[in-house]
Amino acid sequence: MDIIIRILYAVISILVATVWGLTLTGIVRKIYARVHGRFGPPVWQPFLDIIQTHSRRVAISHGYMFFLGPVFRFAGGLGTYLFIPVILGSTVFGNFSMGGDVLLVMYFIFFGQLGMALGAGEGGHPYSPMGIARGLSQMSAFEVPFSLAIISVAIQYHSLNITTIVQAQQGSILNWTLFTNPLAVIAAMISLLGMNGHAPFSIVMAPQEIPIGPPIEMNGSFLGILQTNRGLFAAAKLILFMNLFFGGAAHPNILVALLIMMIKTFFIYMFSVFVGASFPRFRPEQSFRFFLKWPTAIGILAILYIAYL
Amino acid sequence: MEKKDLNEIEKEMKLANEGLPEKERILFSDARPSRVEPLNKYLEQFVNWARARSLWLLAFGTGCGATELRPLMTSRFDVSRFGIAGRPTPRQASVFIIGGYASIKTIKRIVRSYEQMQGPKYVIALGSCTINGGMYYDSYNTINRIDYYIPVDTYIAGCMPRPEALIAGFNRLKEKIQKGECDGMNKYADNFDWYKKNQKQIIKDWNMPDYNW
Amino acid sequence: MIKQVLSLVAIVLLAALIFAPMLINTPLHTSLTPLANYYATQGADDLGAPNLVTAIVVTYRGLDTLGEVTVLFIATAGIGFLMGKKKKLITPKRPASELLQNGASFLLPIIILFGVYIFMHGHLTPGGGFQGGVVIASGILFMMLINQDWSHNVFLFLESFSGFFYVTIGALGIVLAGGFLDNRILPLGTFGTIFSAGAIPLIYSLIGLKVGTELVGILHAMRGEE
Amino acid sequence: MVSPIYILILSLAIGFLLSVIDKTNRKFSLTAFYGVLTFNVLVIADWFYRFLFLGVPTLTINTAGFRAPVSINLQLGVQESFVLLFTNLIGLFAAIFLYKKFKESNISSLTLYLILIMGVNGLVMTRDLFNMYVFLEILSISTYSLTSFGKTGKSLSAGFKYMLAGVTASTFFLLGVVFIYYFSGNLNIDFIQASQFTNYGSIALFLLSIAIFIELKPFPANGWALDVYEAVDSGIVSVIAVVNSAAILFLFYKIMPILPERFLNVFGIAGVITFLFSNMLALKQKKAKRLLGYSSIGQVGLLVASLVFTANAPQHLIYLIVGGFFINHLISKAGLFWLSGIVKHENISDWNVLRGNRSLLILFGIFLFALAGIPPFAGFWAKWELVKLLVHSKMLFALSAILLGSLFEIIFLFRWFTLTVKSDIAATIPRWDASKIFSTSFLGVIAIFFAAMIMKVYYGFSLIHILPVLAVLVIDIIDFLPSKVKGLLSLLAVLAYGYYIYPFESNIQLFFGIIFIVGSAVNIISTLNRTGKSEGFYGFLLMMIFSFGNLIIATNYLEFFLTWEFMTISSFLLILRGKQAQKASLMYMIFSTAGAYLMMVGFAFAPQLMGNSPLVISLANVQLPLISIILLSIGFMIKSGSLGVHIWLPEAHAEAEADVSSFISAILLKAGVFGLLLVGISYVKFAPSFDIFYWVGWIGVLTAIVGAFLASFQEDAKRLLAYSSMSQVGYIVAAIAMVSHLGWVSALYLAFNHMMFKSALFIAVAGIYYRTHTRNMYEMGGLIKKMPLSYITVLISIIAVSGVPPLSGFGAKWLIYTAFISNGWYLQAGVLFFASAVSFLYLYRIIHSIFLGQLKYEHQDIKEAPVWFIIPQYIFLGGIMAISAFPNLIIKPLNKIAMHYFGSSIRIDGYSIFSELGHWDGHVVMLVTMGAFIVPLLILLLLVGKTQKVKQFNIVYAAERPESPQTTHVAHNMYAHYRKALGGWGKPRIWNFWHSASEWTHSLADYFRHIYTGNGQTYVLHIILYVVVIYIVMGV
Amino acid sequence: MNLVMTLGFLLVIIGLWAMLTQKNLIKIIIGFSIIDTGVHLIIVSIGYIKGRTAPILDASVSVADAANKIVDPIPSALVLTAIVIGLAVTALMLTFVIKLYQKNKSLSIDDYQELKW
Repeated sequence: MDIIIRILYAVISILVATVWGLTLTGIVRKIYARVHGRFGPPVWQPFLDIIQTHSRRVAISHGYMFFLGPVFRFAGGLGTYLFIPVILGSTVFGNFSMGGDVLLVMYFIFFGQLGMALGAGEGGHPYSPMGIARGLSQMSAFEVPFSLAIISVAIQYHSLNITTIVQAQQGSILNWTLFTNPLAVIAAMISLLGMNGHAPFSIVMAPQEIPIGPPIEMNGSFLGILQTNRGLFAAAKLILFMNLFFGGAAHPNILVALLIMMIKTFFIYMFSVFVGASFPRFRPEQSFRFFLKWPTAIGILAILYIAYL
Repeated sequence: MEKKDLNEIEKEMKLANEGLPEKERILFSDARPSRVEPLNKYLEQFVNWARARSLWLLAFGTGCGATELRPLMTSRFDVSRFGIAGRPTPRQASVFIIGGYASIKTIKRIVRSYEQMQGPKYVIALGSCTINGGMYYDSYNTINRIDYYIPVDTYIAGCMPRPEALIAGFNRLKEKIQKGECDGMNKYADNFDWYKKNQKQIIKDWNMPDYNW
Repeated sequence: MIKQVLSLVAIVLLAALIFAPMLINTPLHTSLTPLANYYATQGADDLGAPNLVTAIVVTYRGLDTLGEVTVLFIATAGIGFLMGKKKKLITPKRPASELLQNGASFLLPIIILFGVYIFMHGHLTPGGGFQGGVVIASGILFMMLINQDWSHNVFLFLESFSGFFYVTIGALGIVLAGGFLDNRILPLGTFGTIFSAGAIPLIYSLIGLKVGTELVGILHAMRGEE
Repeated sequence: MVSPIYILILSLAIGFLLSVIDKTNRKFSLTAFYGVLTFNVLVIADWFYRFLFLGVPTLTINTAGFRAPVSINLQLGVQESFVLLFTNLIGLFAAIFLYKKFKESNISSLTLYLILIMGVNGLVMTRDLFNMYVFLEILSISTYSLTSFGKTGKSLSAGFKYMLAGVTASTFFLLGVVFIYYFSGNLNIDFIQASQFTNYGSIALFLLSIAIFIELKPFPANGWALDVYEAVDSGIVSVIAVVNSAAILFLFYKIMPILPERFLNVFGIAGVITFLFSNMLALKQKKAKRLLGYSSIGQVGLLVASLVFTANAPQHLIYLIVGGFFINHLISKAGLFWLSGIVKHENISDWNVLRGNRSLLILFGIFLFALAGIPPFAGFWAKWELVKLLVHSKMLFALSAILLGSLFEIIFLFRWFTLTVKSDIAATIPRWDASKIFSTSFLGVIAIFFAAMIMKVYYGFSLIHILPVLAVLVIDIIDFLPSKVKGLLSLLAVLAYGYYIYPFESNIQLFFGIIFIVGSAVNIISTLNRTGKSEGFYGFLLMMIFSFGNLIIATNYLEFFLTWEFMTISSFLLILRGKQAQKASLMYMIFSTAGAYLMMVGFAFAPQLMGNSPLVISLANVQLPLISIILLSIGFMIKSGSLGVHIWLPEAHAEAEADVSSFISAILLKAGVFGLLLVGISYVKFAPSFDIFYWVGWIGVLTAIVGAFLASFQEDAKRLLAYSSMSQVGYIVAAIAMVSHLGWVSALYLAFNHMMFKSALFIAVAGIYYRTHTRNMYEMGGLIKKMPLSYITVLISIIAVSGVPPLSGFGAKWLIYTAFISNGWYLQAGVLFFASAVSFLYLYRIIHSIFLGQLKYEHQDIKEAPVWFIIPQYIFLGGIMAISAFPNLIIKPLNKIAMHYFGSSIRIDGYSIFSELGHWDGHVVMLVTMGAFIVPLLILLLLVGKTQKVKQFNIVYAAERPESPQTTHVAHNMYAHYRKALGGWGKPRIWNFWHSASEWTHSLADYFRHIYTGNGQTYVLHIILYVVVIYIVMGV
Repeated sequence: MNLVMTLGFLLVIIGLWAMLTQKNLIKIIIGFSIIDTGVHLIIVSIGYIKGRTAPILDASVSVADAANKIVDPIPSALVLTAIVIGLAVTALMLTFVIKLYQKNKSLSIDDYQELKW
């Protein structure tokens, strides 16, 4: 019984996150359009797109790994999300955070990447491995400042447990990691740019070079699943950042807490959107080098600052 | 007896792919496109509604035909407000715009791209050259009518048609989609042999499978 | 050039650092060493040979002498081995002069006789097997000069058997006397006479024969070949 | 009981008569000749037996019926008889070796040879200095003459140089003798004391000793000897190198008591220098006999040094060290020179003709290994004890020179070996000569006999430690069986062995026992795919596996080190079996040996162990000194392929046979880990003030990141996996270096995990290689359709490597990061994060390039890998899945093991594991992941509609079609952009470093060897200068 | 310091110089011969005691008086052996030179350097 309720809660939680994630995507597109001086598509356009892709009559499959790739990807997103407590103290949005700590979440992010890479790889299209090679390389690069920031945070709160970390940030806005450990946050936020894959780090999808990269062969429902995951995964990442650096979302009223979550994630996302809207794309090696230089240095400083000062 | 029949039927369902060298035949699928019936009525209406509001473009522009497509994306006309967005790959696109004359060389690419799109798929023939040959009607190396080779849903006439005309054309397409009238995919499958015959008449160096999945 | 300089340096250093101190720090002995003293006082009684050097050479340090003979022997063998078997000896363009021929024929017996004398009296007077052997060999050299062919086999047999008997006599020392090469297998006889000092005259004669034939062997081996 | 004086008498008598006897018939002279030589051996053997076993007192033989010093006396004791026994034996067998030549050549050669042997006997026995001179001259002159045995122009000029040098030396000798007489009034060394010499009088001793020393061919005054070795007939040169040298060496030994200590020390150091430089100069040598010449000279230098350095050691150690080196030199050098006579090719690369005869090849191996000091041959034990001795007497400079020299020796010997075994046969195979082979084989038997004697009698090793060698012998006997039978027998043998050693005294042994024995057993299954006979394979495989096992039950340093060396040599031979493995195996051997030497010194510094329990237990109570920790750590890290010394690793892994690589990577590397853990066990209680393990930890994490990057840039699947192993072992090393509870739990966890997934990966790649015959990944592609089972293996394995939940890899990652952060190694943790992110690059690369993408034309009809490859893969997969779903299966035991040394830092509650920082519940993760996987799958199945399966070329290709699979498959240089991004950091600096180190060493060797100008006069100059220099150094 | 020994050492040095600098093989051997002679002189000089006579017991040297009248007989015995050995070596060296000359038609030591390094 307990399990069924847990699953039910998880479903609710996932739905909320997915919807919010997709809506955020829609909002972002709208903002981009406004920056360009256009109207832009409606905010619900991502939902329409998902329905449209799912309603294709024929789907092309290159093999069972191609078939499973999107599933892996989505499972990665789901898993990542499910191990993050969304709202402090909430049973519904607590998810399965007893399964592990931030390390688990970090590695679950890889799960989807790897699955997608395999699925796309079986497509046999040359652009897929190119995109994946870029993506994995970039990931290895932005993972450095991010992990340094996480280590710094772990030192700071002497915990890797997300709930504990969120709890430690309660009380005042000044307790947020943003203010107590700004260097780590800076490093992490820069690596968030890479994670989100907006310009200048949009080398994976890079429409003009390797048209949308890995999922070039993806079509129909496969694409639909991937699109759904984009929403969920974006939400998961943002919630993770919110929890680690921006005090999490905690309020006795669950709706208020959700609202806090939405506002915070919105602004975190906006950061990468603003950067993305104002910069052109890096070349791959520029991107890797960038992450391995300044953000890494900041991350090291963050550790040194927290550990030894 | 029965078994043999089944085998024969299966063989008929396969494409011969005679244009390909022997060793390449195993690299291409030899399945024949088949008719896929729509979903039940209400479900189909719902998805058609969504399809109409989420048109993913695959633009095929030769000559001057595509020049008027660009402004569509800009802030002045901004087709994205209609849910229209470009897609870089035919796999994901649902609308195929063929702008400009189709030469004997490009018809091969047009056919291939069209066949690589996943149904339901819609075709817009843009400009006179595409529709009836236009000023190149008597050229030795252009084709006059695109709809001999692939099924076309909407024609946007003009030389060149203005963006406004294009938007009107899109609206027309949306209406047709919503009404469930755009069934080019099944039309192509039903008349596959006829289309193929026409295509092969034009394309002499046929080095691809009969149907490009 | 650099080699010359280095050679000079090496020799100067060697002379200055090693030879000079040795030269300066080894004044002449003023008395015999204990060992020499033993030989001087006991040698005559022990072995009955007036020539103490011979006593030392043949008996006290007989192993050295045997080795020395062996050295000469293997030198001969080595030279023979190196030069290889003679196919045909070279014939001089012109025969030896009459003076040489006659002189050689005349001197040969005398020289050999002299040689025999030297090694027979090795235990009494200066000289001995080696000296005698060399004298004999020089006689044979004369013969070679006048191109008088003797069968080399004679020398070969002589050499082999003299060596063999030398060793055998030495070995008899183990059985009959105190040890290997002990000369006292024969009675010591009267001090100072020719048949005295045990086996020393015998051994020295064998050495003389052996040395002589060995040197002849060397000469033979080095003769020109056609 | 024949007096040894009869050796001299008989030899001389027959020698004198030989030419006469020959006039009758050559047969008689030959009979007499061999009769005398045999007589010598028998007499000496009889005496040797008496001295050794009946305790007969030393025999003194007076000549001329007087006692010394009046007359010359000879002495035969146990040492003399030992030396003489072997010199006479070698003399006899060299004569047998030369039988054919003796039958045909001038009778003088027989005489000369006989007298030469007589001279050796006299030289060894005599106690009189002048008599020594005489015998030395007999020896020299007969040798000079015999150098021209081959009668080539070269041998003549070499002989002449030899003579020039010889007469120079004997002039000094003579001067020395007479001046000694001047000062001491005596010529008998028993009556001469060092005290009789005034300050200047010691010049006399100097002259005597330097003359003998020059006869021993010290560097650099030894050019003449090299020329002789090169030019002279192999049978004779073996006598020169072995018999002559032995006699002269003994001469040196005899005069040692009268030499002042400062002389001896200088001679010892000169010996060491000779050893070092001879071996170094030999590096550039291509001519076999000259190479052996360099080696001989070096060995004699080592012998002199060990004679000097062991002067104050206990008697039995002197016997072992000097005797060991002596025997070793004797047998191996004679054997190799004889082989050179059999092979008849000058260049070492032409020695591959030996492959035409299996037993000769084995002999060659025995001699080379013996020479290189590989166990179980005598040189190994001698070296071990010498190192211990030198360490205890604090002669570190000499020690390092000796070890460096030995390393050079290993390099050229094993280069030779690998060239012989591997290079293509170009030269024609000579006809084998029975008498030559007989002699040579005899030496091989002696070498083995001595090895057995030392192991069994001197050290008293139990059977289990000899088992690795026995395995080789047994498999060699049944080598005619088909390989499948041998494989099954081996599998049974390994299991039986595991059962035999099973009751371990500690859990950590059990843990490594599982890795070593069970891992090996499963890996053996993959070798069952071999067809034919696989001659020699299973012997060395068993040797390696038994060595693994013996490592964990070793109870003292020597057992451990012996086993370690067995492991090294067997793995070297296994690697060498690969088709192109010549360079790779050589590199492996060089690095391993360097590591082994460091370990040897490290063990020598370590305090003695008490009790009889395994090292794992007893080391816990031993305080290792810092130097010991450093050296041992480096030694073990070389074996585990740590950064800086890793360059052997990818080569060895890549070039080894497909089914060997998995052993090397999955299990052999763990031996290094095990070793490091041993050091760590002592470190726990007795951490030195300087925290060396902190830096080991840094090296570990840097290894992890560099390994990961290097792996990402490989085209060769096996090299990629090799670098991946390097990277993974870097994690393990770093975790061990933490010396904390969690660190060790994670290290062991990772070690176990790595054993399983790397075995599975290597075996999978082996299967693929078996089918595709290529290791280049870009030549594969799309194999998922053809080899789905292998694909699943690789997929699961790479997930396990990458640390993606829910598989076991994540457990390792979680443990290791938690350990690092709670241990305060923050930056190291950051580097590890980076490494683990980079690992995705190569993991994706291997799975994509091989299995995904475009299938090539030539692989269209390929089949799944053979079942023998599939079985072990799935056994390992089962293991991975088991510990993934139930991490407690492994975490709990490991926790217990680590708690043996530290307090526990984790709490296990049901399936949850809590550390002070965070928590992880493998079970929940597994369930959630399953759920998260199944739900989208169902959704997809529901929504996907009609799915059309298409083929590999049905891709959108910018409205074109792909040209060919080769051009469509993106695999070559996949991470070019990353390489570009790394810029200067991507340069192979370490490779360049070692490469230039090698180049420099060779260039230096080449530079130095130019002192041997070939001019006899210059050689004399060298000698004079050497005398002067030594004189100045000694400060006489 | 005595004259004979000085002479002996001088000869050794001269011979050595010849051995080290002369290119002609024969001359090198002559150099060796000179060294050898020098060494013999040194040996003899070691046994010499001023004012004494040869170690032969005859009318002038009685057995009882021998210890005070004769020079040291041992070096004399040694030098005998040394001379013979020197002779043997010289002969052998000359033979090598003959063979070398037969093979290469050269007497310069610089022409026999094909073995090196």
